[in-house]
This record gives sequence, structure tokens and C-alpha cells, in this order.
Amino acid sequence: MATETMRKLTMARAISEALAQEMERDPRVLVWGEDVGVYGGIFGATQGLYTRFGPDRVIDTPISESAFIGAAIGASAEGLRPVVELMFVDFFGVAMDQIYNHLAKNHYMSGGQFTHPVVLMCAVGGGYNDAAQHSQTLWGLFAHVPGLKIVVPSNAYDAKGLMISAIRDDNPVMYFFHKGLMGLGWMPSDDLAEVHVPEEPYTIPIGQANVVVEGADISLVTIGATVPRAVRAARQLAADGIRAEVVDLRTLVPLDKEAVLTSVRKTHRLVIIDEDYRSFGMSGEIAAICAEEALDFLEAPIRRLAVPDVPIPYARPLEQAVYPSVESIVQTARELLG
Amino acid sequence: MATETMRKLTMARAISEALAQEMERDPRVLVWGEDVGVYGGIFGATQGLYTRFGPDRVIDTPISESAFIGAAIGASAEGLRPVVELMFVDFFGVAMDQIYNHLAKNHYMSGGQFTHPVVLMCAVGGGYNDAAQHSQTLWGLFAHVPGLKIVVPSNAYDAKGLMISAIRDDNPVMYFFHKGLMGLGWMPSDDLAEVHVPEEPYTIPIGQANVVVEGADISLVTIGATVPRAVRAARQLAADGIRAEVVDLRTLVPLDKEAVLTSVRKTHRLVIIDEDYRSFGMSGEIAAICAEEALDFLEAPIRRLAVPDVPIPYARPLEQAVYPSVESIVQTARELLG
Amino acid sequence: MDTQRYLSMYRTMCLIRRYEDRLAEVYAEGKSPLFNIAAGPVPGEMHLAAGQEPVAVGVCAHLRPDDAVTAPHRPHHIAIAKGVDLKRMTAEIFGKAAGLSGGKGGHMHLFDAAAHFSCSGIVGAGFPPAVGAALAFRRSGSDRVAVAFAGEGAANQGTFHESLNLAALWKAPVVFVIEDNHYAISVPKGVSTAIAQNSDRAASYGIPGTYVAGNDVLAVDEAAREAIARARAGGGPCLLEIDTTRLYGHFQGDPEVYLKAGEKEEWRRKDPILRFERWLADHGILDAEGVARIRDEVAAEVEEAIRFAREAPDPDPRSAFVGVFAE
Amino acid sequence: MDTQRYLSMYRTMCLIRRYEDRLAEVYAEGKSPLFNIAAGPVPGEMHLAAGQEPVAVGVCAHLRPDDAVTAPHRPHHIAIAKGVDLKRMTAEIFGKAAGLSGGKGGHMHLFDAAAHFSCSGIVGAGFPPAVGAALAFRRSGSDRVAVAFAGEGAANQGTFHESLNLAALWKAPVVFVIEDNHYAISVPKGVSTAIAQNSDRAASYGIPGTYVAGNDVLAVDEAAREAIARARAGGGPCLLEIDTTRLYGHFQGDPEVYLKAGEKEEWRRKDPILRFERWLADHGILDAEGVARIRDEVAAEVEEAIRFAREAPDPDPRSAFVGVFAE
Ligand SMILES: Cc1ncc(C[n+]2csc(CCOP(=O)(O)OP(=O)(O)O)c2C)c(N)n1
Ligand SMILES: Cc1ncc(C[n+]2csc(CCOP(=O)(O)OP(=O)(O)O)c2C)c(N)n1
Ligand SMILES: [Mg+2]
Ligand SMILES: [Mg+2]
Repeated sequence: MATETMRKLTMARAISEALAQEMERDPRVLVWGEDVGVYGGIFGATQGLYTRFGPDRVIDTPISESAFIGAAIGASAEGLRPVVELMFVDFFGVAMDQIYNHLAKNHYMSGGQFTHPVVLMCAVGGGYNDAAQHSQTLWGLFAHVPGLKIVVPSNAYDAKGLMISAIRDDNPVMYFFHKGLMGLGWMPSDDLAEVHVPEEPYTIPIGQANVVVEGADISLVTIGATVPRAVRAARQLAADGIRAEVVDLRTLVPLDKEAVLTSVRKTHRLVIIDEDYRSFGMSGEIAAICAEEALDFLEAPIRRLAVPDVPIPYARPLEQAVYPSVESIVQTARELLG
Repeated sequence: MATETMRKLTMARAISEALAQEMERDPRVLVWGEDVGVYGGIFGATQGLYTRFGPDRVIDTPISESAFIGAAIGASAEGLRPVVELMFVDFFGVAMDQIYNHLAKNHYMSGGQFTHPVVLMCAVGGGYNDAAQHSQTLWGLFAHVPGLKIVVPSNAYDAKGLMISAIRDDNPVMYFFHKGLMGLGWMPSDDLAEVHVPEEPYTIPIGQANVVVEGADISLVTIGATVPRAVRAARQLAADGIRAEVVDLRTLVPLDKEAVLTSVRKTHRLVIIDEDYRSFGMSGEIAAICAEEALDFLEAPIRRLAVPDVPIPYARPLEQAVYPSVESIVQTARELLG
Repeated sequence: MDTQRYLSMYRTMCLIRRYEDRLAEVYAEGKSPLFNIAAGPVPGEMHLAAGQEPVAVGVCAHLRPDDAVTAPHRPHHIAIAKGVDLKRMTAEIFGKAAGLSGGKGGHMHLFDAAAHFSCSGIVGAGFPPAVGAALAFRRSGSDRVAVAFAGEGAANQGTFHESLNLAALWKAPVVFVIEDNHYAISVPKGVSTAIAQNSDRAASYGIPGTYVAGNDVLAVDEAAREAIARARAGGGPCLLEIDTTRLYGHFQGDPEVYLKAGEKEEWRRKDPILRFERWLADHGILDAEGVARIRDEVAAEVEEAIRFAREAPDPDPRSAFVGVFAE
Repeated sequence: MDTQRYLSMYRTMCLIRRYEDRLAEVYAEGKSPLFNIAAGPVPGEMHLAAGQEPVAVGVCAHLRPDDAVTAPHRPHHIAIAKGVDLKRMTAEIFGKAAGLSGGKGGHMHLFDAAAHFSCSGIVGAGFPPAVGAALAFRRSGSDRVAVAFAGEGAANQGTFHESLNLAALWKAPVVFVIEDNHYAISVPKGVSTAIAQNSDRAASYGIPGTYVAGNDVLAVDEAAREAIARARAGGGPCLLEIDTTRLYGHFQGDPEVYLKAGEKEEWRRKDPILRFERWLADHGILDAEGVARIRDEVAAEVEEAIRFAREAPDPDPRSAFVGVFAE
């Protein structure tokens, strides 16, 4: 248990600390991307690294995502362990071929000869009205194509441990940090994400979900910034006597199926909450797994809360209407139990 | 009913006929892409068009997919109705930003001011050992992002009607033709795809599934080249006295949910067959819809047959191991009813 | 000398400047004491173009309403110079129902079909659509042209290369305009671009390329006149790179730690509006009274737009769920 | 004159030619009477590089095993010249367990870690990884270099532009080699490329660019010597474009309707191997007997590789399901 004197960090600090410690430990770790140097990363993920490690290891790139992400393929094949920042996940479309056809597939296509220890980190999510091209999460899309591990921390503790694991992993890992959890000061951030973070390096296994609230009546399965929202919803539901269980998936690939199934077999009711688009994505996959392997346990239809297949609109009332909220989680859970 | 003398066409011919008829009818319709001119399209989709309409309307492009797909955005905004070929869907990664962030979103982002009547057609699928970068279907990924209609014909009749609908649609339509259905001569093609095609232009509504085999015992829901495979499976199952229903979705966006639900509510059993990657895609979405809206009708767990989240391997025995086959459909259906 | 033309250009520059300065203030509302990007009447990122007026005004002075323009994430100056409706644009930036897109687009996604103006928040994304619009114009036999605006950082995106090559092959009437404000967020041009001037890259496509130095609206006017006339006359695409400066940060809230000492002050000293004002005075086109009148006029126009936007109703939340597809 | 070097280059050219000619035959097995791409011992697409030997051999003559190479969809000549294991490469093309990738990769996805050789079926995709490999080399303080090979069609892909710019900024020891065989499938260079020579595009990145005419291995040898020496010595990247010809279709089964009359015959007449053979004879380096001996040797080597591949066992189907991630 964290004591009063235990150090809390924002998620941004936890990430940059993880990077600094790994760079210290392993000279093969380099960071590159747009504005990762002097600026410290638009979302602060690389804060302090440039001063500490200099321009040879923390490299500002041109706006050439295909080239600098693709460069990580050759660099990792030849001994480096790059951490590359794609500033917003929304920009993936200019570089997707290098990501999904090469970085992700080369290990398999080469029969295991080539490995690509690359972390591709990017900001996801909305909540501050950055509209259709700067507010997406899109993790379902990356989880759909084989060869990429997908990591989405929901708090600073996980952020550090998962980043260290990602860097030490010999596979390409996409590391999604949610802007609304980073604790940036200039952007709203859920304070549930700012938690105790040990100073020393530690790892969290990639592929292990975390039951953040235990409960027996209904499972709330989610990831990223909707984890704290689900926790708040669970607290509200507790006031009604509804014991909701909150499962933080933490990683989508590998997916901790057993954690989901265990929870659903216990609670018999499932709400999936996803900040990505609703259709053909994460929420469908989780539902399908339960329909395959826990059908007889389900006592109510599965419910999904996700962005309703529209581009993220700009205006505040419109944006708020499309994201899952504490209220919509509470209401959906009540309906399912009602 | 088709008579003996009724004309059958290959799917490739049906597509090029649809294009020719629409180009005849509407001078705003242009075709561009790599090798669509003299060559007639690598998969014959534009055969004969160059001779008939000349280089001003059938335009060979450089290997610059972002530029020539993005050009369709501006061209359609200014009155043209381009049909653009992306040779293989596998190449989408070099042009995805233009597709999903602009072509797909501009209508919404502009509050309806801009419309983009663009057909983006591409070849999908494997079965001839073209390996990891030339054998994918990837439709789940495009269906995940809002703003693109997704069309996947399973036979020549549908191919023509859906192409004409796609061209006349004021929205961006991704039109996926499966290489293994095109009737190309130089590549194996399922002869169930070569059917009667009327000479005159006709449309098929985008968003309407087709029950190609009726049955009461189990639903086989699928799309594209696995439709004929499901039909063959249904025939084999019929010999065992199992009446399988085969639902050809025909389009993924809009998705004909009701057709799926109606079938499942009748048969109480569901196998989803998908040539795309298994996880976070079409098969999950269909399963989720049933878990949401037909849970009480399901008498057995949902089953999914799809590419098991590996890149498509090259060697014949490996490739065959990853695609859904008639045998695997039959076997899965038997298991579910066993 | 076409006095009216110069006055009109000056007026548009003043309008842009006033707009950006006022938007900076409006944007700051509700965001203090601690800057909070999500708060206030205008949330989200805000990229202002004060200082870059010569580019937008010098180029758009040669455009007609039926010419097409694609603009990047920093779009206001171009939108205004292209004749986008100021009230509806402002309402859009405020996220209101009366906005150009009913509040769905926002500051980086301004669309005005009437002005043939569109926008993208993705760097380098405006090049290909401009080529396509130009193809449509050429095919229709008209003399309409398309102009793609983008920053110097955007010229290292693959779309730049692909689009210039395609435009050259298609002899498309499109002018590519690179606004060289020396930085892409924090990254100076020398770190992003292997040569000094993107205009030299025109040679890779066999098209003319011109660098316009000095952030000088008259120089831009000259260069754009030639470029656009050539495109209209069927002479095909060309590339202009225009030296300019941004007087605000990359976005509002930018700590600007990356600037060299004195750089910003130098840009301010060389304010292109003040220089143009002096030139107009020197040529007897405008006196102090004229300056004051124009500044008052544009201030009123901006206030009216802001008032319109402030008072406009919020969009119905349900409108978020519709409009993905045209019926 | 380094006789042994020239003989070795000649021998590699002969090996490549023999390989491609025999592969054309093997590929045709089981595919008649009607050509069926999925049938026979080698299914899938097949892009042969006969005629393009000067590029691969002239460049790779200057490479060491520890230098990295990225190759495109037409990779055999480059793989052979780079020293990829011929038997295991052939087994891979046959889809066998003994193949480089155990049959998972195939003809367009040849990988040989020992030879630092990799491959992609996506046009233009090899540029960025080569820049990254070169960065790793520069950082490690070694004098290793990377070479990215691609067709002239690939030079219009955005990755070309982005990668050359990045390589120039990073002073990465990478040589970009464009094989100009005049066609991208059916599209002639003039329809895909707005200028005559991609090598002129080097100026856009402030790096040297050289066009090597004549599909002449000696000229390639010269140009590559300089380019690679410069990169090794810390002189940064450069661009070579090399005139060449492909003697087969784009892929096997290509109807080649797009070729100009007599074009193929002309290419055949100017066969680069025969020309080099004549040069070697003229310089007293090789006589008819030597030619015969080398041709026999390479024929035997190719047959051995094909026999190895034919006789190798199929992969276990279950191997398809593993190996996505490294443990
Ligand atoms: C493809 C893509 N990459 C990165 C970004 C993030 N980004 C937004 S503006 C910007 C800098 C653009 O620089 P420049 O093109 O010079 O335009 P300026 O901001 O200076 O006007 C960057 C990197 C983006 N929006 N799109
Ligand atoms: C991004 C991408 N677009 C299109 C293709 C299809 N394609 C394969 S090879 C080829 C032509 C390549 O031409 P070039 O680069 O000149 O190489 P060559 O085949 O002449 O050796 C095309 C268009 C592809 N593989 N990848
Ligand atoms: Mg700039
Ligand atoms: Mg070529």
C-alpha cells in the first residue's frame, strides 16, 4: 500500500522516467520522432531526455513518418532498440505500410531470422476538442493485423512498467498513451492515473489484464482512459448496491482472454467500454470471445459502449456525445441489471 | 431463373462491363490507377476500357498511391466521379491517410458540404501463394473506420450490380474484388462465381445481404470468396441431413444486421467465416451483434473460422492451413450440431 | 498603379491580423490561471498565422471564388484571403450550429464549398486533393486553378513528392505554395530539410520553382501572378516557396523553448503589415487616417464575427450521430 | 587490371542468368496447357531479373557480407550478388522447410540475416529500412554501409523522397540504387516520371546523383565504387540510377502488350553478359573455353540448388501458426 510519503508521478513523468532508465541501462536504446528533442515531446513523453542523452540519442526528425518509422526496421535489424514517437495515432495512415507490412511481419516472413525490438509510441484519445483527425484511439485496427503487441496503460504505475517491458521486448510494441491520463497540466487529466511509481525500474508482463475493482454483479471490461471512468462508475453503482468488477485489459495483443472469461463467468453480465470506434474493433472482439467461450454464463445481452462509428466531432457537446462517459456506463449497467 | 442460353460472365467481365456502361452513361466517370490502361488492370477489372474511352478517361498512374487516391478527393469535390484502382488491398498502408482521414471523413467534417463520389476498388484474397503482402482481405480494418462503404461481391451478378450502385453512390465506396472469383483463366477461380449477368445496367442496394442457401439448422454467415465455399459446405452438410443457411453479407458497411439476426433467430447456431484476420475484425463484429441482440436464441457457442492472426504464409501447405476451407466449415458445423 | 488592389490587399492583411490577435484573446478566455486547452469558448489546438499574411494575401489576390484551395492546420489567413465566410468560419471555430460545418469540423477542418476551400489537420495531406481538383478543372475545359498551401515542414512528407510528380505528368493547373516559417513546431528547417530551399525541388519534377524572400506581400503578389497565370493558361503546375514568420507560437500554449534568442523580436520588427503600410504611405496610397479607418473597419468586422459566433446556439448533441454518409 | 575480380563478376552474372532462365522453366512446370499461377512446384507471382545483372553485380561487387541490402519484389539477382545462400533461397522459392524462412516468405520475401539481406513485395518499401540500418552502422562507428535497391517506378513513391531527405540529414552511409528498366509493369517511365532521370532528383537532397547508362557492368562497377567508398568514408548518402533491361515480362505470364515493337529484341541484342564476355575476350581475360567452363560451373550450381529445393520436405502445416512473435 502506498504511504503518504510515497512518490506519485504523472503518466508523462512515468514514461519519460522509464525511457531514461532504459537508455541509461542500454546504449542501444535511442529515441526519435518529431519534437522529441528540445521540446521534450508534444505530450511530454520524452521530457528531459535530450538534455540528458544529447542529440545523438534523442533525435528530432522531419515530418516523414514513413521514413523514420521504417528506419526503425533497419536500425533494429542492425542492433539498435529504437523508441519512435508517432505524435498522434491519427497520423498512422501516412506510415501504415512500414508498420503493418514490414515492422510487424518481417519476423514471421523471415522465419524468425529478423527481430525488431522497436517501441512505436503515440498519443491517443480526445476530450479536449481536437476533432476528427487528432482524437482517435484506433487500437482495434492495429490489433487486427498480426505482429504488433498493443499496450495501453491506464495509470502511471502501469505506464512505467509496461514501457520498460516494451523496450526489453524483442518484438515491435505499439505503446498508446492517452492524452487525458498524462497529467500534463495544460490538458484535463484523470487524477486516478497519477499514482505511486517506484523509483527503481520494474516490468509489467505484456498480456496480463488487471482487475482494478472486484465485483460479482457485472463486468466492466475496458482499457485506457475509460478505466478510471469505469472505476468511477463502479463507485456510483456500489452506492446502489451493485458490485461491478472493472477489468483493465492493459494490453490488447496479447489479449488476456482468461481474465475476461473469468470475470464474466463470475458476474454473468458484461459491458465493454471502448474509446475506439464501435464496429469491427475491440468491443466486438471481447464480445465474440464471450459468445464463444462463456455463452452459457451470460444472463443478459452483452452491451458495448464505444464511439458510434462517426468521426470525432469538434464542438464540445458533440464530442461529449460520442465518447463513453461515467454516466453512460452507470446507466448501461443499471439497465442490464434492471 | 437463368435459362441455358442466358449469358454467363466472369466477375472480371462483369466489373469491366459495369464500368463501361457507367462511363458511357456519365462523362464524369473516370478510371485511374496503375496499369488500368493498355494492360486492362492486373486483374482485368478495366479490360477494354482504354481502347474504348481513351487515355483521357482511363489513366495509368505512377506508383504514387497517396497522390492518386488523394487526387480523387479533390476531383470528386469538383465534379468528377472517379473509380480508382488500388491494385492489391495489401498496399493500402502507403495511402491510408488520404483514404480514412480525408476521403472518408470530409463529408462529415464539412457538415455535408463536400461529397466524394469515389469508388476505390482493389483486389483481395489469396489461394495462389502470393504470400504475406499480396494475399490479405483487410476489410475489417476499413469497416472499422467511419465513412467508407464496403462492398465485397461473391459472384458476377452481384459484382455488376454492386459496381453500378457504387459508382452512382455519392459516398466513397471501397469495392473489394476477390482474385479467386474473377474467372481470370490464369488463376484458380471458383466457378460458382461465374453466373448469369444481364446485359442491361442494374443496381443492387448497398447494405442488403443475400440468403444464398436457405436452411433451418445452422447459419453460415460470410462474405466474398468464402461464400461459394460455404455453399459447397452446405451441400455436403445437406447429405448428412443438416440444413445450413448461407448468408452472403455482400456489404460490410452498411451492414445488414437484420439479415444476420433473422437467420440466427431461425437456426439458433452461428458459424462466421471470414478470410480476413480473425481478431478485432468482421467475425468479432458479427458475433457481438448476435450476443447483443439474439443472445437468447443461441443454442450453441458462436464459432469463427478466419485467418488465425498470422501473416499469410507463402508455401502451399502453410497457406492452405490458414484459410477457411469447405472442410473446416463442414467440420465446424458438424461439431456445433453434434 | 492599381491603388484599389493594394488597398484591398492591405485591408485583408489587417483583417487577418486583427482576427488572429482577437482569436488569441478569445482562445485564452477561460484558460487561466492555468492554461487548459479544453476550456473556454474555443477549445482544442489553435494555430494562428499572424505574420504570415503576405503568403495568403499575395497568392489569393490572384484567385477567383471558383478556384480551389487546400489549406493546412494553420488555415485562418488562407481562409480569409480566399473569401471564406468570416462569421460562419468563426462560429465553426466556436463549435456552433451556425458554423461552416455545424461545429463538426473546427479550426483545423474548415470547409467552405462556396469558396472551394478545404482544410486538413494532417501535415502534407492537402497536396493530392489539389492535384485532383486541378485535373477536374483541366478536363472541364475551364481556366480554373487549384492551390495547395503547406508549411516548409510538410515538404518532407511523401505526398509532396508524389503530388508534384503527378501534377507535372498531368499538366494539372495547380500551384503548390510552401510557407517557409522556418519551423515545424520546434524543428528548424535545417534539421528537417536537407537543402536550403524547397523551391529547388521543383527541378525534380521539371516544373518552375521560385523562392520568394522577405515575407513581402508585393514580392509574393508578383510571383503568384506569374505562377497562377501560367497555370490558368495551361502551362501546368509550379512551386512557390515563400519566406515568412509566425508571430505566435506553433500553437497557443507553445512554450517556444526552441527559438533562438532575439528571433521573435526580429520577426516582430519586420512585421510585414507595417512594412506594407509604410510602402503604401511612401507611394501616397494610404495615409494615417486611411490606416485608422481600415483598422477600425476590420476590427468591427472581426467583432461582428466573434459576436455572431458567441451568440450562436450550440449544436444539438444528436447531430453528432448523423451525417457520415450523404443520402 | 584485376583479372580475378572481373572473372568473378562475370561468373556471378552468368550464375544469375542461369538461375533466372532455369527458374522460368521450373516455374512453368505444371502450369500448362493453360498458365495457372497457383500450380506447379513454384506458385505465386514470379518476377525475374535476367538482363539486370549489371546492376546487382556491379554494385554488390563493392559490398561486404556485413553490409546491409534491401531488395524489392524482383530480388534474385541482388540476393545472388549479395551472397545469399543459393540452396536455401531456392528452397524458399519452392516453399520448403529448408528454405531461408521455412517457406513462410517466398520469392518476394527473401531474408538472409547472415547476408544482411532483406526484401519486400511493396514498391518503395526498402528505402526507409536501409536508412535505419545505415544509422545503426554510423552509430556503431563501423564503416559498414547499406544499399537500397528499387525500380525506377518506385522512385515516385513517397518513401523515396522521405528516405533520401532523412538519409542526407543523418549523413547515413546508404546508397540508393534505382534500376531503370524503363517500365513499372506496363507503365513506361515517361508516363510515371516527370523528368528523364531520377538521378537528377538527388539535388533535392543535396547529395550526389549519377545516371549510369548502357546497362554496362563496368560502368556500374565504377560508379558504385565511388558511391560506396564515399559512404564508407563518412561522406553520406548518394543516389545511383542505372539503365538496364528486363528480358522477361514484369512477371511470368505477363502478356507484354505494352512493349513497343522491336524493343525486346533490341534488349536481347544488347545482352549485357554477352557484351561483358566480349570485353573480357578482347582484353585477353577469358577465352571460349573459359566461358564454357564458367557456364558449366554455374549451371551445376543452379541445378544443385534446384535439386536441393525439390527434394527438401514440405513444411509442417502447423508451422504456419507459430512464429509471429519472438519469444
Ligand atoms: C502527418 C502529420 N505528422 C505530424 C503532424 C503534427 N504536426 C502538426 S503541425 C506540425 C508542424 C508543421 O510544420 P509546417 O509544415 O512547417 O507548418 P507550420 O506549422 O510551420 O505552419 C506537425 C509536426 C501532423 N498533423 N500530421
Ligand atoms: C506500393 C505498391 N504499389 C504497387 C505495387 C504493385 N507493383 C508491383 S511491382 C510494380 C512495378 C514496379 O516497377 P519498378 O519499381 O520500376 O520495378 P520493376 O518491376 O520494373 O523491377 C508494381 C506497380 C506494389 N507491389 N506496391
Ligand atoms: Mg513551418
Ligand atoms: Mg521498372
